[in-house]
Amino acid sequence: MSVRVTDAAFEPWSQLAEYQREQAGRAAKTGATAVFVGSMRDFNEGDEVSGMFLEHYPGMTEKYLEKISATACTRWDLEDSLIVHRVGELSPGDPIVLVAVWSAHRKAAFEACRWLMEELKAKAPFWKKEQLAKGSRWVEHNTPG
Amino acid sequence: MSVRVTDAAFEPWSQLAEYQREQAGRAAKTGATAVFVGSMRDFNEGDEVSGMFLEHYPGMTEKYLEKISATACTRWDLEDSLIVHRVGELSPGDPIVLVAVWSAHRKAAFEACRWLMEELKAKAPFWKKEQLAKGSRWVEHNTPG
Amino acid sequence: MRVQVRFFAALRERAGTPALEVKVPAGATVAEVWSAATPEESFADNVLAAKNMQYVGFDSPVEEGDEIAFFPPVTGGAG
Amino acid sequence: MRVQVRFFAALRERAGTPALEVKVPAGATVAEVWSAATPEESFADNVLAAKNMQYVGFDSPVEEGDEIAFFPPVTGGAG
Repeated sequence: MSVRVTDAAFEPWSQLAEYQREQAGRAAKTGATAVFVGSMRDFNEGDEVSGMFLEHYPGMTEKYLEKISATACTRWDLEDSLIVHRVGELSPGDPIVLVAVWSAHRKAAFEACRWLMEELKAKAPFWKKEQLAKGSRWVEHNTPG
Repeated sequence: MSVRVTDAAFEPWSQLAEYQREQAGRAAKTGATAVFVGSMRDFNEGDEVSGMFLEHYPGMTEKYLEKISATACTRWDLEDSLIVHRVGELSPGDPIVLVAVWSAHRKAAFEACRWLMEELKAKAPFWKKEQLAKGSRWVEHNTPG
Repeated sequence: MRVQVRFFAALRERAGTPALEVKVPAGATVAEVWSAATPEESFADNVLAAKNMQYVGFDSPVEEGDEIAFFPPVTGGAG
Repeated sequence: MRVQVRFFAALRERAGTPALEVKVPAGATVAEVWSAATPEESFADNVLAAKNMQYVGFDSPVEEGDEIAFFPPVTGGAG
């Protein structure tokens, strides 16, 4: 179970390859891996977005993500989970969030991955500020899942 | 929309990285990517499994996977999908199946990815033969999702 | 008329061959192709059929040159 | 007693500072910390609060040395 908040750009697929290498030997027990990657779009609410600043609450953010990861492990029979979330200055197309869940069975993997994303979006302390052609604006609410 | 049936071992994360590179420019429109990877376990129905042979129906298998990919695109608002399925001789831990779906929104991506996996397991013409300590056996049914 | 028959997985092993050609009367169904192709197997329990690579029922009519495949329940994917 | 106050995102910009210390009477609640920290803002509509990095309601009691954070609805993730 791992949680990472990073201000460096990350490539989700190489993160996953690397994480699985560290967990070598688990693959043959796992069977099912469900992954979600959310990336920065270049549009929002009808406007072109040229850049983004992502703020977080160092300490609370990690604690919250660890809490939901632990809760997912009690609600589903999971082998492991990984959450990576970007902060700082982003460009369109940059990956923002990666949620990966490993389980023996696909039902648990799918459900836990989706649940983690919804919990993350609902309450994890992150805030987005979008850069538009005419100045910047804080995003006021998340889209429902 | 791409479907690949391969008798060569594949690494799902590098397949995804490569596929996304080919589709460069789409990232900033996409927002949400949902992925499922299913790997060969070293146990099934209480027995240790040391190897597996995966048979398919060349032609029909690809047609069926293309059909469900096209159906997913009509049922959900998707940007793209990728299905990779291994055939031939496998070892425990080997990835068997990769299903990836790209969409502007996570709900569509999650739902379509899960639906594709269920349709694949229910009707795509693949058959598994497991190698056990005492001989081999055809797997008779898939686990429900 | 002649139709091409294919077997997969456990059915291929039971039939002893991956493919054969059978002769059936005009207007025959998939069920009659099954009987012609597997004279020793009276029942087709738990057998799926495809005609020209599309799933069909055993009551589906068959035409000259069709490829009729018989196979057990599928077990692809993982997880 | 003294408590540490932190602001994030739009609230940090409105407050003009990411953090400050306020004095509140013993037995004070998060709501009283809010009033002491933001004398010009009468309402806390659409403001979330955390005490020592856990979400709390505005009626939650506060103790000496607590870290009380105020922030707008969160907008993390993507998709």
